Amino acid sequence: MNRLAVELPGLKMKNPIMPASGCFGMGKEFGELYDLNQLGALITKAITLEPRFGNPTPRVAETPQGMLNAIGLQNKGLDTVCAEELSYYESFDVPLLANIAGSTKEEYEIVAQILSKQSVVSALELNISCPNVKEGGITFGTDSDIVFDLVQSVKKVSTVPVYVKLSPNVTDIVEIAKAAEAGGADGLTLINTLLGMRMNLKTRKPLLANGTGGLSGPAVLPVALRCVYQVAHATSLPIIGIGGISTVDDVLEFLMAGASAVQIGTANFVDPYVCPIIIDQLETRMDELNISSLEQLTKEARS
Amino acid sequence: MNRLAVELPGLKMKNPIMPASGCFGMGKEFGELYDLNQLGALITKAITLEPRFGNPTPRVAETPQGMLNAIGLQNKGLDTVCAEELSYYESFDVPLLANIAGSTKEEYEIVAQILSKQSVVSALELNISCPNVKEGGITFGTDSDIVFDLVQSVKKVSTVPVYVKLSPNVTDIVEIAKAAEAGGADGLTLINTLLGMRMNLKTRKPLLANGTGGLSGPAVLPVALRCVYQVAHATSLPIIGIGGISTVDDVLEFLMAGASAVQIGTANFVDPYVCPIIIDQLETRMDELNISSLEQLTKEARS
Amino acid sequence: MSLQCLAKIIENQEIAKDIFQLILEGDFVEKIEQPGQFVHLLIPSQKTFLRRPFSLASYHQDKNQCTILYKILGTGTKELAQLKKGTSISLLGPLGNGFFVNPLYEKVLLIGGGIGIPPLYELGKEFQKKGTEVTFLLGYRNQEEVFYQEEFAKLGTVITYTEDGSFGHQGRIDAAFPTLEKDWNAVYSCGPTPMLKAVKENFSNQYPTYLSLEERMACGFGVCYGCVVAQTKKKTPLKVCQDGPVFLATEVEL
Amino acid sequence: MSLQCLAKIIENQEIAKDIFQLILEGDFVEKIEQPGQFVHLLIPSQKTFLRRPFSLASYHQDKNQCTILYKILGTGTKELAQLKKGTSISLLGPLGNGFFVNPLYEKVLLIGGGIGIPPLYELGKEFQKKGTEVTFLLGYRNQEEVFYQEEFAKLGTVITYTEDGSFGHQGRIDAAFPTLEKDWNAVYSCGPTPMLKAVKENFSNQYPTYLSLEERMACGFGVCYGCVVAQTKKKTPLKVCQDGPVFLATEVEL
Ligand SMILES: Cc1cc2nc3c(=O)[nH]c(=O)nc-3n(C[C@H](O)[C@H](O)[C@H](O)COP(=O)(O)OP(=O)(O)OC[C@H]3O[C@@H](n4cnc5c(N)ncnc54)[C@H](O)[C@@H]3O)c2cc1C
Ligand SMILES: Cc1cc2nc3c(=O)[nH]c(=O)nc-3n(C[C@H](O)[C@H](O)[C@H](O)COP(=O)(O)OP(=O)(O)OC[C@H]3O[C@@H](n4cnc5c(N)ncnc54)[C@H](O)[C@@H]3O)c2cc1C
Ligand SMILES: Cc1cc2nc3c(=O)[nH]c(=O)nc-3n(C[C@H](O)[C@H](O)[C@H](O)COP(=O)(O)O)c2cc1C
Ligand SMILES: Cc1cc2nc3c(=O)[nH]c(=O)nc-3n(C[C@H](O)[C@H](O)[C@H](O)COP(=O)(O)O)c2cc1C
Ligand code: FES
Ligand code: FES
Repeated sequence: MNRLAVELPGLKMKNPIMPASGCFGMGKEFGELYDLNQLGALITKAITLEPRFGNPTPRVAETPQGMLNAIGLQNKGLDTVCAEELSYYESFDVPLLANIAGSTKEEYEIVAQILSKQSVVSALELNISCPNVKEGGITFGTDSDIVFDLVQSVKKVSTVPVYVKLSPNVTDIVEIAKAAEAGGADGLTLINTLLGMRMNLKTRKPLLANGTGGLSGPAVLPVALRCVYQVAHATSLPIIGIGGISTVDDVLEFLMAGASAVQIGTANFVDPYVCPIIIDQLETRMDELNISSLEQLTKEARS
Repeated sequence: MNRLAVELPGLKMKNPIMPASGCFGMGKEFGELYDLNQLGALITKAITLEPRFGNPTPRVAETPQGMLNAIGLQNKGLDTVCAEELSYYESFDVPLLANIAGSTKEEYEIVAQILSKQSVVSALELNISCPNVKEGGITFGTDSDIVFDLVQSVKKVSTVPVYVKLSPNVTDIVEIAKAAEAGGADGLTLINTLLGMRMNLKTRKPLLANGTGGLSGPAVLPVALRCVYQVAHATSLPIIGIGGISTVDDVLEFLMAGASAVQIGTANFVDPYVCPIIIDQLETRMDELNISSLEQLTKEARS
Repeated sequence: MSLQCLAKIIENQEIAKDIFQLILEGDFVEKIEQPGQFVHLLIPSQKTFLRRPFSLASYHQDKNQCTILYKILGTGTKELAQLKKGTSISLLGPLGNGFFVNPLYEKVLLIGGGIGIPPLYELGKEFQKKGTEVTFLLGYRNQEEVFYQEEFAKLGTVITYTEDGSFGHQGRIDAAFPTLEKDWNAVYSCGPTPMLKAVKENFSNQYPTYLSLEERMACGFGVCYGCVVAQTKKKTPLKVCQDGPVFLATEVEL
Repeated sequence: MSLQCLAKIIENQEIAKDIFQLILEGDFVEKIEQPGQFVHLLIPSQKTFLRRPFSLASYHQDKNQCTILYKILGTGTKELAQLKKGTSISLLGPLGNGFFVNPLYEKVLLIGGGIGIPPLYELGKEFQKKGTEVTFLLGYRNQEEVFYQEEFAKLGTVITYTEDGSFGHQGRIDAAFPTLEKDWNAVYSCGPTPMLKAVKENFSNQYPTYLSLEERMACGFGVCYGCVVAQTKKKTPLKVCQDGPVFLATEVEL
């Protein structure tokens, strides 16, 4: 028996570690650094219907144990991604989560419909929580009626399981999670970035060209854990935990809070090998903490 | 002319630095370390009508560049505070902000009424954003109708200016800020702590006895700056900025985002002398950045 | 004089499994008043943020030096163990109220468990100076973690227990309670809370019993209200860092 | 071979006001292919989080060493300047696509401003090895910040400007443009964006003109999309860290 294996809708993972969308490009750069077959699952950068340039630079800024980004969903658009980028993932024997975004419900529907037909795509992750675009993005993710409606619509046209990625920038994340559950979501990913800002001391204006940006990295870990814990105790959907993970202990904290698997984002920028390193350390740490299996750990946390 | 001086309703400050409520006890311990007359203003720990024991321990936990606390408003109650603690502040020639909390509107009103009559109290700070108490606290601060009503009621009975301290744990902080403004607030303090959690790897349960706690320290600085900036551009109330400040540059970032003064909390636990050190460094740093006066800096930021 | 200073690391060495002896030098040593006081160290690492509290195991005011014994338990202590001799570390202290060394006492019992043992060393030294007869009852997990046996032996009678029996008597410390003499002037204890509870239960209605408590701390000097303990029959909690860490057992609820 | 390694600090010394020469040793040096590539350093400090990018000013593949010249501008560079010789630092690299040293070129112009000057040093060395005639046009803020004058003088003609005239000619670099010869095979430049704009405007329709760009970076190897620049007449942006940092001036919009 594989003590590290976890199974989520559409994602049969040999371990609970996958990269986070937007922090792993379209996989190729990491594929040159290590064998991606080591990972529990793979993920795409957000895909939108049309190509997007994204925001002007500066797009990134440093913060204490964290960073801000305002990339603004730069991507080549659905057609080019399908034609040029998805085939890369076929060489790996690992499930693939396709992260999708849009400015309108119709856009989400089209992208979901087409991507879910691609044989390499195991499941979709609806990004309704991007704080860096003027239309759609986070505004979809902060109103429970819109979330319910959007998830229901996307579910109708999708042939693979649908995960909904939630924003922590809300008064009550449980309410939003329940709306996604009611809409038919197969799982939840939480959290996306917190809305933040830095000022440029010389210009006295916001440092990012976009003004605000999304905060990620270790700084947000306690907020992410709280969101996972709250939602794990209020819904029965499987949860992919994310936010600030950079060590094997962080991973275990998320599973103890109720997550079934985790994503690692910003930590890849500090150490590109962080995912395989953590995977490598998992079993030893489980032994030290008397954890028999990870699926069992999540089950206990949610019982 | 004093380039550091700032004037806010009820608070004529020789510099913009004051400690944050709950991170400065009732002043005495710091008074033994340095002359409190150096500070721009003083502040009390939250005062409630009845004495409060607070939450069980562990009440604090460490996070990356931050900490969680779930003190739960421990204090001796209005009567004892007035009888035993307020007189200490009389020995200083510095304005005093009294931080008050309650479980019901009536409690806020009584505490506000009595405290605003104490000659040593220059202004009140309504804590409607404490995430660590079951009743009142944050639930008051996340609904704009309740905020409006509460502020209006407290204003009616207060004879000194009233600052409202807002929670960042909301979907739209501008909406809450506007409600406080409409209710008659004289100023805003933002932010209180973000709701967070840590797990105990050994017990597999939340580390804090209270489960969740409030996140503070450098980790939250970008969120706090964003809140200040958003509110500064949407209301005309003076803002006391707070959240993660630990250096002189952090202070200037808050003023550039639109704050008129700042509070320093968690940083006092790492370096108890942080406030006088920053005050000492302000003028040199202003020269380096060609800042003529701090009031001017805020004015530019909000114009 | 400032409560905060840079203390110089004179020695930082492993003396038993995961247990280190750290010798620090600085003017703060002058200000130490009692055994049982502690210092709050800022460990210079990207992985930690708050200070960490450690009891004084001994001090030499003529040399401006003090000794701390610590166990690697988590991130901060792991990073502390990396620090090299000669480097300096930010120290807040001395903090708290320690053990009162009553010169009238003739015979005292000092009970320590695990990494709660260190402050009893200086306490034993102070009592020895006063001519008091000292008995140490010390409990360790196992032989590998045993430390300072010789040092304690110089100060009085030492009775040692290990949980697995690999050194001294086998068992938890409370197994010894019925076997002890009964003529103590006072009992002093530091260690894990279950042990302190047993000590309180067994001794506090016969002898003045002093306990040194541990709580997770942020500030360490009484301003954050993080480290409280309930007072017997009173509503306001006490602060471990400022009112303690040493309390009369009958004064606090464990 | 891993893209990440520990590089040993052989030297870390101030060579002009706030400008440091850092010599690093490690196997990564073998993998360097072109002048203009950069490395991404993880500065071990509580005050920084992300890595910091620095161009290679020169490298000696026989010695496994390379040199970086950096200026103290903010928190990270201030902390970097504290690091002692003998310590190691986590390095990602070599990264990016640098300057192509065309062996057919007979005469090239290298224009550098401020802390953009360093990569032109190795570029000049490579051209010298090919027998190409090199002219350096270098701009500094003032005499205090002037560095590497002697080193550059060994490689070719050096024309120097300072903004305040305290060294060499007085003025900004573009003041020199009308006075220069006109028979370059190519022009290479690195420095602040306003300078690069002037270089592009003045030279790019006469000569192949290569610019090394700077952008705030997170990952440094093409996965975060943080460091983009717009492509001329194309919709998809280019990544400075992966597609550059060196671009043909006509290819990018500044
Ligand atoms: C008054 C006092 C005196 C102490 N004296 C000693 C001593 O002499 N020798 C020694 O080895 N230890 C002593 N301790 C315990 C020591 O402070 C902790 O072991 C240490 O803080 C653990 O830090 P860490 O980073 O390794 O652990 P982590 O678990 O990584 O620390 C995370 C956080 O939890 C806190 N924490 C974790 N365990 C404890 C604990 N048991 N008590 C208090 N806070 C804790 C840390 O301070 C930190 O804020 C004392 C504690 C107190 C309160
Ligand atoms: C490809 C490339 C090559 C470079 N080569 C050199 C070199 O050889 N010598 C040298 O001195 N500098 C070089 N720089 C600039 C150098 O990276 C910055 O000066 C440095 O990162 C500033 O860090 P700091 O912590 O001191 O400043 P801070 O302002 O405290 O840094 C905060 C954040 O802003 C980023 N940042 C700040 N200024 C810049 C800048 N000008 N460019 C990019 N990011 C910035 C930092 O990386 C960091 O993420 C290069 C930059 C790039 C992109
Ligand atoms: C540079 C960058 C780009 C991101 N792009 C996306 C994206 O395209 N889609 C998405 O759902 N989340 C995106 N995110 C959010 C991350 O997936 C993740 O939710 C967040 O960074 C928190 O995790 P971390 O702290 O491990 O980075 C991005 C984050 C960063 C830092
Ligand atoms: C231990 C602790 C106790 C606090 N108690 C109070 C309080 O009584 N009233 C209040 O309004 N805020 C309280 N706060 C919140 C702080 O005043 C402040 O809003 C928050 O910590 C963010 O600022 P910082 O990052 O500078 O600490 C407390 C914070 C901490 C860490
Ligand atoms: S640790 Fe802050 S009051 Fe004791
Ligand atoms: S810095 Fe990440 S893509 Fe260039």
